[in-house]
Amino acid sequence: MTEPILQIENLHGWYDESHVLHGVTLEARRGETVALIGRNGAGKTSTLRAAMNLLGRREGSIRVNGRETIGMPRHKVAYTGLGYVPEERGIFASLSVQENLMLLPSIGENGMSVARIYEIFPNLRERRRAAAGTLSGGEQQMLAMARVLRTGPQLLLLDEPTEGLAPVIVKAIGSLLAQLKADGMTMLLVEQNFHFARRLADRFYLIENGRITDHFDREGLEAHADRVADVVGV
Amino acid sequence: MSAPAIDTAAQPILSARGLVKSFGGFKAVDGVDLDVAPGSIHALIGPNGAGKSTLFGLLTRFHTLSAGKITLDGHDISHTKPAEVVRLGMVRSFQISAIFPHLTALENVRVALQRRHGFDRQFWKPVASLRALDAEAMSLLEAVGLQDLRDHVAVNLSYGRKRALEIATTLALDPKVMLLDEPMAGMAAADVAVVAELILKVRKGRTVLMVEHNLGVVEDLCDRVTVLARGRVLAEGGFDEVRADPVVKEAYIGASDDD
Amino acid sequence: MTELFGIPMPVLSGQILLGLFNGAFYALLSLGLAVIFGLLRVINFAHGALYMMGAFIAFLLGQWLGLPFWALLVVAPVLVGVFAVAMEKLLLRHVYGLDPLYGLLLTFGVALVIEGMAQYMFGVAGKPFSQPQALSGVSMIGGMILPHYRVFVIVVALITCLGTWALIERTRLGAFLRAATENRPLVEAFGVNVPVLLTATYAFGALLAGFAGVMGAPVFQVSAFMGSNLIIIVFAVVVIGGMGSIGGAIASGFLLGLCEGLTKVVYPEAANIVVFAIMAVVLFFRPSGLFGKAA
Amino acid sequence: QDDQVKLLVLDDMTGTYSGNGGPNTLLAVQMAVEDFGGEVLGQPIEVLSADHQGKPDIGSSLAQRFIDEQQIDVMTLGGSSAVGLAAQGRAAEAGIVTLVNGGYAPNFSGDQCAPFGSQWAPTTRELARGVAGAVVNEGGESWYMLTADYVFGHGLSADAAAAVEEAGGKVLGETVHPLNTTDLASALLSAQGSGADVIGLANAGPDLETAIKQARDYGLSDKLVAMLVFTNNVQSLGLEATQGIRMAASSYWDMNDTTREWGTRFMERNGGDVPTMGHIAAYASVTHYLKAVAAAGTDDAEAVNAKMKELPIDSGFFENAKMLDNGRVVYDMLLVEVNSPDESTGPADLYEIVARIPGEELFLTAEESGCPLTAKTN
Amino acid sequence: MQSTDLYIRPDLGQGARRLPLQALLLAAGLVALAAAPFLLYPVFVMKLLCFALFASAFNLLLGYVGLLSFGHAAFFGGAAYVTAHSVKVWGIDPVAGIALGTLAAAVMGAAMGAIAIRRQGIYFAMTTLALSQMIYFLFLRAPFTNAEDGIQNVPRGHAFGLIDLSQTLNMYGLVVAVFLVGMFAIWRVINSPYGQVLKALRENETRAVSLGYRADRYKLGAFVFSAAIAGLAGATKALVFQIATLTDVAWQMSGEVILMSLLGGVGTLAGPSVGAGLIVTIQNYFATTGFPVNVVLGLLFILCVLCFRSGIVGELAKRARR
Ligand SMILES: Nc1ncnc2c1ncn2[C@@H]1O[C@H](COP(=O)(O)OP(=O)(O)OP(=O)(O)O)[C@@H](O)[C@H]1O
Ligand SMILES: Nc1ncnc2c1ncn2[C@@H]1O[C@H](COP(=O)(O)OP(=O)(O)OP(=O)(O)O)[C@@H](O)[C@H]1O
Ligand SMILES: CC(C)C[C@H](N)C(=O)O
Ligand SMILES: [Mg+2]
Ligand SMILES: [Mg+2]
Repeated sequence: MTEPILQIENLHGWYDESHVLHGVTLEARRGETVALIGRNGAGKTSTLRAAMNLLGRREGSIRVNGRETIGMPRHKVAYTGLGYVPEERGIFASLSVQENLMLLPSIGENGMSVARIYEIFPNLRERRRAAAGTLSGGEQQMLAMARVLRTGPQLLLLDEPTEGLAPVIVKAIGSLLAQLKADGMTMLLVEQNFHFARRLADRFYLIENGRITDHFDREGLEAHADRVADVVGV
Repeated sequence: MSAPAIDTAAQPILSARGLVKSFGGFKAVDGVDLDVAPGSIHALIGPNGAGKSTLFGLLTRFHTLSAGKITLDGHDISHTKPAEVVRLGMVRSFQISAIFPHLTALENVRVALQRRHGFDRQFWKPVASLRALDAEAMSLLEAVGLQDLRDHVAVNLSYGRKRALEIATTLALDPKVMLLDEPMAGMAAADVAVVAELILKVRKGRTVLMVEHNLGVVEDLCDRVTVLARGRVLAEGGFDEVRADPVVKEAYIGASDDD
Repeated sequence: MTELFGIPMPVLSGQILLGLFNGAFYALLSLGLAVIFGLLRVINFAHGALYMMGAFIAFLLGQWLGLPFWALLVVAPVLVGVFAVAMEKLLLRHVYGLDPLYGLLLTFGVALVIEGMAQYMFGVAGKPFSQPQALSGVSMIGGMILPHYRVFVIVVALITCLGTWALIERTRLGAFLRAATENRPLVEAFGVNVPVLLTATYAFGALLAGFAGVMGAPVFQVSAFMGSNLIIIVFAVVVIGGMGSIGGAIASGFLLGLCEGLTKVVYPEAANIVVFAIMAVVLFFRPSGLFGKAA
Repeated sequence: QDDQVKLLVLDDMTGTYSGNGGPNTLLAVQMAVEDFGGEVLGQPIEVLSADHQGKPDIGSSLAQRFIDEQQIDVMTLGGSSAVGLAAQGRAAEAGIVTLVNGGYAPNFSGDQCAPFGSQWAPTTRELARGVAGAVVNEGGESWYMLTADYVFGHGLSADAAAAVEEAGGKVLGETVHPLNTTDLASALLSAQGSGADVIGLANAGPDLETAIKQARDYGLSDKLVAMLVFTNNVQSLGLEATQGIRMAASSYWDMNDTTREWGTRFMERNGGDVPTMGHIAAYASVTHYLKAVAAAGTDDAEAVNAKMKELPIDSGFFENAKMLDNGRVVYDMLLVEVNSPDESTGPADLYEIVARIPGEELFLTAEESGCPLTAKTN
Repeated sequence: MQSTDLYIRPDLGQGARRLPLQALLLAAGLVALAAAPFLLYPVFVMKLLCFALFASAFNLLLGYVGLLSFGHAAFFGGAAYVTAHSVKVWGIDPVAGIALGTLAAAVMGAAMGAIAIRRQGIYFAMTTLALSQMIYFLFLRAPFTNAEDGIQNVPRGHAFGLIDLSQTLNMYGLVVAVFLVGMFAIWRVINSPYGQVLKALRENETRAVSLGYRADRYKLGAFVFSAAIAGLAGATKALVFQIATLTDVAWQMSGEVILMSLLGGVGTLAGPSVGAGLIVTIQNYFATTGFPVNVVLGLLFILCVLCFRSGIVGELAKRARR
């Protein structure tokens, strides 16, 4: 079995005073897609933010490609091979779409070409001179995806990538991620849209109140159907 | 659940004619006509960038019109101020949840109530006089399932809960017309159901215009659907009608498959 | 000879030149403010003090080491920059991410200290600082007096401003700055070494101020409060230009210098007020400033 | 009046005019006390000092405070007249002796004179007359004024205008500028535009220095006429920039042996700052006050003040000096010219004394002064 | 703004528990006020009270509306001028003079506010700074203020034509009365429904507007009120010191009042007064040393911003809460 590319062990996290992650432990192996599902406020976003060292305070261990990133300066973390698509897009409003795309430093060689990106997201080409802030919610989401793909990450951290997207785009992104997966990209996927997640993910972690309460793979899905149901309601 | 019959013939409570909004050269909304029947739940769907939010912005006067005319309940509001529009009974929620970060959940809702009940400019009374509003505020919080978080500072609520709180606040104004921009975005399916319930519960005596990408929700809730694309109205009608429309399929829903 | 507002043409054009000259300082300083504010979200109240510092360092180095003006024009600003680096690392650093008003207050405090110390050590009497020989001349053009030094300042300031503008609006580095301006942690998380960026930016802004200080020294006295009076006007300039915009800072800098100059001709009593009056009017009709994107 | 003399030096220690008064005034006063033997009426003389920073409000409240809390007997006043007048007001109420060394507005011994006040500094009137008339006679007939916007500036400008017209010249225009202006170039341009022969500087301290520097940038130096330049201004501007300036002064350290002896000690102790006429006046006035106390045998203001008027002022710092009933100290004024660098024999050799103007010709009499206490009663 | 605003969040539901404590402090304060003139230099205490009120007025705006005004000197000094002039030149009753000054400040506040209110945060700060600087120059040039000299030797006169204010104790009584009235007004406004709306506006203006609030009107109201109280303080000071000068309208004064609030604790009721007390004392001390007091004030500024942002009272309140 392939070595884990991301190992989170007993991770605790705080927003100034409030303690929101209470010992999260999960791992993602090279080439697999792992879904992190849970209710609102369960700690999904916080977990990803912690992985990017964007959380106020962290304890425990986060290893990427075997390198400990806790205590690593924030601007170094990405170079361990992480590509982050934040919740609520986090695109740079005042920069043009083009600038947003070109902004992030490359962190790996297998980055996607701009041409290819515009191929996948025609809207973006159309509005590439526009200030990204003026993009529609969906367009912004696409941009957020596109720009990390350009940097050539080994591991994608996706926080609700389909949120607020039209079905047609959701499908587009679905197949895009499938494609990436086929190309061997590793992904940690936070999703509310379980239908979407189930198609891509090899393994599932259930998170509740900042703890991983359950963990199973595709086959396990049926068995855990009820647990899933009461977490994300299906 | 089947919606009560709406008589679309009745004079629309909200109606727009030839709305245009251009940003620089780019026409985000390009000649949209829209009629919303009183008491109906009206869905506005369409691909991303179709102009839905912008249209909302126009209707609530947050954007200035490039061209066109809007009438709300008989009044021409093409040029009235946002605050005025609200006072005329049309309230919007935002796509990115809009709350008062450092007020508690309760206070968030109460602020809305204050204006409605004229508790907004008494600088001589003690703040305690606002207790009068707590009961109503609590019932609104319960409605969105936040009753246990009444004293939590809003900023610490997770994204999903922030949205729920925002809806509660919007409801507090007891608006005639509610404009909801993707109220379910970022909500776990469980919560989606709750909010859907909620919307059905509060629809009585109200008109709802909502942007929603979750077709399931649209199907369950909405009496009428307008499909927007590239700033124009692509199709309009009942859900099934619209869903069947090949143009809409192509532009929005995409090749249908399982589930 | 020709007249306008009953002022002989050469005098009038002389006044216009003066307006541009003052405008050059407004532009340089408001530019520095804009750059710093852009990234650090700090209104650098110490800007006037740094300007004064540039002048004083130049003055002292001139006294002690007898360095020529041209050397001072380089060395003094750099030293101010170095000071700024220390200031950023020791003080400003700690207010990032807080309400931007803290930055204003912190730098206000720093300004008080710097100017207070300067006053304590050198008194308030202006210190003489002579012009570079090469530029001390005057030429007459159609009866209009053109002091070479002032023309030189206008030109140099213009070049500096345009250079900076290009750097920020047209380069990738600039894109980093603007992005970090919006969401610093995120840019950092994407692998950009923001802390260094911040320090560099502040130092650069300060350097501009110091540079302006040295250029101002030969004309205005070198004195403890030479900056504190200037800075408020510059604030107004920045507000008029629109905080966000680099170009705005530059353009309105020169523009307002001009307006002020003309007022001095037409109605001198109003000269100190005109900039603020303009600001009031602008704010009333365009709250986000002439060149500012609506906030 | 406990017969223990407490003296307050209330001056502009850090503000605009700290250069011509300020710390060096304190030094001058201390020297006066030391030279007097450090004690009078058998008790040590206590010297206090306070900085009014050139702000009337601070000055007046400091004066009040020292009167209430320290029971001072006398205060020396320097720096902006605006402050001096406010403080003298307080002193007058409390019956405290004031020695005005650095206030040049006529009001001190004029409409706002105090019962126990004495003004040792010349007023704008003498300063203006000392120069303006002469300049006009040398052909500088049409004038343009650069005026600092406050009592002193306006006073000086008005007095100069009067003198100019008396001598047959005329004033073509005036630009009024706020105190502490860094840019006077445009004012100078307007002056030049007016076509006047002479640009009269009705300002002092920093403003004066700015004007002189910037006039040079525009090649207008030779049009300037300054009426109040202090030695510290000359030192900071340098002889190169100031050579040839003529002005009236009440005294100069290189005037006679007494002043030379004292001036040398003074400069030894402050590292070479040439004393201004304000510093000299501070030394002379305090000395005179102490003599009066000794002679009166009490520090009671009334008695001392009487003695001050009675005793001759022969310290040698002013020539033919005497004190009028309105507190005005009258003496012969010097007309001095700033040395050129090669005329100057040393860093402290700033002026050449070119003429002496008898006091009677220049100063107003107590009756003319408009001082309510001495106004003509018939 | 983030969770790092310049004010302390009201702690929920604990108000009740802290009430007795507050009542105690209040009582102590009143006793101190009564005793002060006999223990300290009365003029000093009066100055202190004027600045305490001034700082509190400023703090109302910063701490509870989230608007940092860098131009409050305009109101403080403006009112001082008006009062001084009307009492000295027109010879009206001192109390009427104070009222007139306060009114003038309110009017200036309305004018200045109408412009400044249109911007927020940092922009607002700079706008007010610039506008107040304009007012400064206006006063500098206005004939009745006689520039550098200021309006000197203002007679204190008789309050209501009866009470002779040249008697220090009477004057003191008047100042205390003014102080208490002002403080109460502020306290009431803060803890009112209106105050609650102001909080909401500070938190998220767009949302407030979308709820039907005409944001600018509420903010302007607060601004004018704050200006008026600042004026009240300035007007009273002019009588105490019998002089009104440029110092009171200069922007450094605006800076000082900010420091006072910051030092004592922004967004706390007592904080500004404590801060004012400290600053005034420091100034009082340095006035007689050669050292520029600004250096000290500057260091204090830096210290406050870096080390104890919630100010003295703020920190104590935190401790008490723990
Ligand atoms: N900025 C913040 N400050 C303090 N607490 C926060 C902050 N953001 C989130 N929290 C808290 O941390 C917990 C986890 O939040 P998180 O955003 O990780 O949940 P989530 O699983 O992403 O929810 P959602 O699906 O709604 O995005 C929640 O209880 C939330 O209240
Ligand atoms: N302020 C603006 N300036 C310029 N263009 C804008 C602005 N706001 C929106 N647009 C453009 O108008 C189009 C419609 O935007 P809008 O937000 O209305 O789309 P939408 O229908 O809400 O999409 P989504 O469902 O993704 O939210 C988009 O292409 C967007 O780029
Ligand atoms: C101190 C001197 C410059 C004169 C001072 N300005 C005054 O008003 O008297
Ligand atoms: Mg989340
Ligand atoms: Mg939208």
